[in-house]
Amino acid sequence: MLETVNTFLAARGIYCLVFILFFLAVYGMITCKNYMKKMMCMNVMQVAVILFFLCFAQKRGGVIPILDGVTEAASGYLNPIPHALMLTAIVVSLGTTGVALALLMRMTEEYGSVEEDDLLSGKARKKKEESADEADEAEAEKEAEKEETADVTGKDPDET
Amino acid sequence: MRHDREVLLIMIMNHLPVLAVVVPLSAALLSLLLSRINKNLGKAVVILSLVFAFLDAVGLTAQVLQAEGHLIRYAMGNWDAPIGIEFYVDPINALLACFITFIAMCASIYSLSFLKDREWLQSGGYYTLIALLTVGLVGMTLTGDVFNLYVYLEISSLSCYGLIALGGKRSIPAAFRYLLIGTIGASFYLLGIGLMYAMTGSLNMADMGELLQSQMDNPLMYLVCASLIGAFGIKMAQFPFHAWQPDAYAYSHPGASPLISGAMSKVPALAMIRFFFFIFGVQNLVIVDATRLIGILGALGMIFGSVMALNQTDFRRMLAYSSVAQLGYIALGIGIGNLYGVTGSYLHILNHLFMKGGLFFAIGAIQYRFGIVNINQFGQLHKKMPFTCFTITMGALAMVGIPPTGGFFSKWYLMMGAMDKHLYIYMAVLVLSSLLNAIYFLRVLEKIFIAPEARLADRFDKEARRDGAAAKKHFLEVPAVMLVPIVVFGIGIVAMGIFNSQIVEFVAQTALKGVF
Amino acid sequence: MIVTDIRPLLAVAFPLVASLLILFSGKKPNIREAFSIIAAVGAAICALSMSSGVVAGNVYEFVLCPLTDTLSLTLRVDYAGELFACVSSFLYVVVAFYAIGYMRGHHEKDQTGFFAFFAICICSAIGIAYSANLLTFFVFFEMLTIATWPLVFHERNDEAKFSGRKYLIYTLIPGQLLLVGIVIVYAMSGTLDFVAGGFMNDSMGSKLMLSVVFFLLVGAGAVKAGMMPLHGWLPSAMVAPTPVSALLHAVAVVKAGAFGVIRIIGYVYGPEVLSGLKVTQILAVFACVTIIASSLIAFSQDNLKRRLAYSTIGQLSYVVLGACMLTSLGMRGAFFQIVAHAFMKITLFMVAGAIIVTAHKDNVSQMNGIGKAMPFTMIAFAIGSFGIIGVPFFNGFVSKWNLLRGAIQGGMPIYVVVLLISAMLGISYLVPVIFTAFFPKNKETEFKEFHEANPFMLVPIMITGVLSVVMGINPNFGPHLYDLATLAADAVMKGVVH
Amino acid sequence: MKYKILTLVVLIILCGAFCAGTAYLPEIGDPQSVPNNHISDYYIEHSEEDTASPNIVSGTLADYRGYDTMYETSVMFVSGLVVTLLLAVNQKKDQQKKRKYDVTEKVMGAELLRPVETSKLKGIMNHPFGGIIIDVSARLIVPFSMMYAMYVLAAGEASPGGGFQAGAVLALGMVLGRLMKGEKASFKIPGAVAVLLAGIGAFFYVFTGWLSLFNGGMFLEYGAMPFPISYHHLHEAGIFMIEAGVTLCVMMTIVGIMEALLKREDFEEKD
Repeated sequence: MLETVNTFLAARGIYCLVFILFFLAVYGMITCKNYMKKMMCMNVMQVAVILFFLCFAQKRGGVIPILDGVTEAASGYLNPIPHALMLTAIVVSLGTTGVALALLMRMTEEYGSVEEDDLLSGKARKKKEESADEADEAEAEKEAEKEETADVTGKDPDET
Repeated sequence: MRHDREVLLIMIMNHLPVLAVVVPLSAALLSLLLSRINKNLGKAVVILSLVFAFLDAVGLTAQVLQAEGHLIRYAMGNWDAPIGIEFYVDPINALLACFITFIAMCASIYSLSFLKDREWLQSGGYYTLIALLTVGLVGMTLTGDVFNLYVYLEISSLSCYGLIALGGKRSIPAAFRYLLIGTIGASFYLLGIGLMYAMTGSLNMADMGELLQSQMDNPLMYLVCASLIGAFGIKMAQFPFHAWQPDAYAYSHPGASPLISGAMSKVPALAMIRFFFFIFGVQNLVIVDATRLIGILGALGMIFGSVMALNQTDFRRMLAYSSVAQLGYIALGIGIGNLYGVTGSYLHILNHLFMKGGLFFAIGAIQYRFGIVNINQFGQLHKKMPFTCFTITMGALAMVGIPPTGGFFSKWYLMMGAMDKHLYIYMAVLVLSSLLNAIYFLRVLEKIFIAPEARLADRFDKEARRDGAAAKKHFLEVPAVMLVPIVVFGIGIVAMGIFNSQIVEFVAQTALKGVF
Repeated sequence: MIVTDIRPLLAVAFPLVASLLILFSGKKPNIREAFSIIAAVGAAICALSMSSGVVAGNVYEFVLCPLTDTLSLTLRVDYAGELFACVSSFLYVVVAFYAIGYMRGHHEKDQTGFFAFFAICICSAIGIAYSANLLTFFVFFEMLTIATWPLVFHERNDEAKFSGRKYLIYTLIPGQLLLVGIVIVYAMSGTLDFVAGGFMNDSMGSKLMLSVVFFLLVGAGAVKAGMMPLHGWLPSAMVAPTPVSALLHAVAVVKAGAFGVIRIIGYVYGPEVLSGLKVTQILAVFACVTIIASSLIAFSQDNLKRRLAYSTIGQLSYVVLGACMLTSLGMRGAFFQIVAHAFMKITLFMVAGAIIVTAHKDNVSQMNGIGKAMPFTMIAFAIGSFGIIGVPFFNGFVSKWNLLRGAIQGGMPIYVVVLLISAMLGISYLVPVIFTAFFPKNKETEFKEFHEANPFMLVPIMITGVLSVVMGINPNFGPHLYDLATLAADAVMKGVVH
Repeated sequence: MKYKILTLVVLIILCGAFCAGTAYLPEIGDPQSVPNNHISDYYIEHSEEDTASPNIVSGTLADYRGYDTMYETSVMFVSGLVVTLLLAVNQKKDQQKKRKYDVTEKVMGAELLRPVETSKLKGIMNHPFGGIIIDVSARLIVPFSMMYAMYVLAAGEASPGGGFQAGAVLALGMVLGRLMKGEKASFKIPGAVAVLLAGIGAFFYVFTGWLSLFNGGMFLEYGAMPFPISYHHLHEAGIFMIEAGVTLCVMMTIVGIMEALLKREDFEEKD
């Protein structure tokens, strides 16, 4: 039994680690209340996806994919496609993180805090003169969020 | 001189697919520089590029309808299919590209009045984001490469976050929340691509389609379908993943909200149709379960969206929740999964683009002139803004599905599809959802036509007081730049109803014939 | 034989185009009134000019545009369609004049919107008459529902708002069920074109399925026709100005519902299939209940317009009853009842409008001795009432007589009894009005001097009054409506030997 | 609290499903796995003569899938633009303008205006930072790092390198200089102009694509560019041009974001 586990882990252990990391990050994004923490979990998630893609590029005994005239056979070099794709994914994650940070800065300026509870209630506090639907709009959001995380149908629960 | 013009024309004609995307992209990248040189030059170039993109898309649709096999493949960098990236143009996505570029063109003209008194960085930057959003959306429709679709998805999402965040104080948290959930969607899409790449080794949709047919019983397909449903569900703001949508649509920049609400949620729907029907093929068991799940989510979304929209007083939030319901129609069409069902959902993609675009143009104009969005203050609005109320009425009737407008005919095809597969529950849900729509949309008409006059701070009076004699006389209800898109979309809603049979016959049936 | 002709399209297009022009000419009332009259006259000419051709046997058809991939918006003028279109377009001319007098006399506001939606209603009514398949029928049916709504809430006060909302609830829900029915019928039979004698047959589905779909289809028509359980919206719609009640709630909207029921019974299901199912008996029971109950309620209503509303509910159930008898004479009576009732009821409503505008009186109790002040109006009211009751030499009698013969021909004595009882009840709620008007019990009435309604209103009332008498004597007067009714009934009933 | 556990349960189920699915994924490192031999063999064998770059990854990145990279650069540009739009543009514009001039004294009714000394106007981020040691060491590091960046750009195809890395290193040089010298940094670009230049860099990439279009080739087909040099050199030139565009875009975006952050810091300073 232990030996089968070993071979499984050797062959596909990294995949499981990547998925665990991915869903850990998604859990972090949903549950922690501070928007800055949510943003960090988002980064962890993006890194997890990038790692997942790179798992396909590995070849036992492969050389980095730069033609050095020594190894001739194609199977000698690592698979270049995932690396090329993940360069784009890294730049995209940089872009989204940059925009997220800018939004966070504006949020701290406008609302004074990045805690989700202050933000939602903050909206109500600052907008006392606004109509009452402000408060139940926050409830509607919470209840909508509860509702969708409630039904379990093989997909990721959404985050608010 | 005539010779070069001819050469140029030939060059344009046989590079239509790529020009539809590259011309707005180049205009976007240069718009900052041009608006630094002269404030209006940047805006003009972006609007001209969007006009060109629209004409290009129309030419592309005409070309693809005559092309043999109704298909045009354009290999980037002359590397053919599985090696390089290619555009895979068939009648369905060419026509959607036309509609997207049309609404983008109208939105760019419409937001001229919102950006009149801004200095060059803001107006140039705004127009760059509009152009890049259009590039992303048109690219996502036309591309034939799976990873290329991810990059277009990211470009359109990023510029969408920017456009929403420009919408003032309350749009910042909305944009942030949309950014987080959108990234979850994009990451799930990357997971889906990774799994598909692991199974087939190629990134080209057509090539991947053939390779997948033999591996349909591989349990990985369940994971692929789950992640794709998750990814496109989030981007479409379908029922369980819609929490970001009401704030994002409601508080986004009024000039860009028609484009965001009209086109942004439709393109992932078409991508979902492309994946589940064109690449995977609906006869495999796994896919039948997946489409049935989408159908169920769609049905729930229709009811949930309409119920939530009932108790909204902010007209934009009500429209946002009604978008969740209308997306439910599209998902229902995919869920039904036969020729009529998918025709209905495709037709509803086009109809909803017109309906929602028109309604958001109208509410943007009301916000511009009176600065109000609460429907209780809409009393006797038709006396002051007749054309805007005409579009709101047409949009409302189309949403409810009254025959002369387009909304009815997509509901007709959905019901035909449901009837062929004896899914009576879906027909009941369709009827219930149209009645719920009727309640809250006709209530808006009631508030406009019946409610007593509401005292509103009129922008024109403020200008008159401020400029005194210099204020120019307003004989139109809103500046002409805003009025033209509103009237065009009002008429477009009815035109969609009358010309829907041409759309269905030439576009949907020809392209979908091969699939079912 | 089929003749492609532009006139059906013109008849529908005239009011539609006029409504747009009216909307744009809001500032200049005279031009606006001119547009609505031109539209009315144009539509009437197109409709009436085709009646002789239709009686001679040829069918005018015009394919407007393809609606869905297989169905197209086709207008076809057959017997029944021509009958209903002639009635509604001719009466539109009459009411167009009347409305101008009423709206000016009553100093109504928002007249532009009123005339525009009035024209759209008539356009959809004529469209319903000329629709060649169920989908075109549904398109115009929904247009009619939505176009009538602004007319109902025209007063723009709370009561108007709630009656408008009530009207929408009553008509939209069955409208959607009608759509479901149409889809199921299209899936079962593969075609939606109206065929005299029906295109459905028993092999298309189980008995239960056919019955359920029948009620889905008939429901929408029954609501519009004011069948008893679903009649709630009609009396509360009386809050609308009288021209609306006159033309729409006596002729266009209500008749469209009854016409829809006849189309489904005669042209979709057909007598053979229906005689197999028990559905028409159930519908006939509802019709009889409606006839009796509405007359009783009408008796107790003091407000004249609400009394006439309940009488309309009763009279329209005659049409449904005639259709459900599934006999050629009964069907002929039903078709002619559409014509007869239209002329009579429009006279009564116009009279009520004239009394409201000139004498500012709504309730019957306030009207004693009004005959002295408004003799001509009250004489027209008397003519209309006698017609409704079914006194010979009035057009009401012609249709009731055919209904009675149809009931006997179909071997259903119960219907004969119901028809006679309803005639008696008719007397009970109409004749007292005439007596209070001409022979007031207490002499000192406030109406001393002669104070007639202004000619714009009086002339239309006289025209329809005289016509209902003339039609009583010679039902084929003008566009041979009686021949159309007989031909339509025989076409529907050709299969069934009775 | 309740729905926290619920999300945990849902995610654990999903994670279990995905981990179970890994059993069907190809073994890591196995050369015969499907992704390793469907297309990647073509790339490895033909990269040399097709794209004239021994580094297969940058060959795929710049040539085979050059279209993706074009959009990647635009994503870079968009994020820089959005950050600048959000942070650098401050609605409270007018109050800043008023303070440009201090009224010193009234002479015969006309106020003598003396321009406010700019550094007082700006926040602390604009004063020179750190002592002499940092100043001197920076003077040593910056030039060499910039030189190295140019090398990375030029030799992108042969060795692991390319536009993105070169742009980042170049930007570091400028950022270091800017932070060090504050206002008086020699190479100081205002935020808006930096984003503008990033746009131009990204456009340069698209422009190389346009070139082959006019010469009868497909979009981004380096072989069809109108320069009179051999196919091999054409590809090299093409890759170098797009790498240069990418470098400019990346450098300017990073500088733009930095300027936006500094400017934002000024607004907070005075509010």
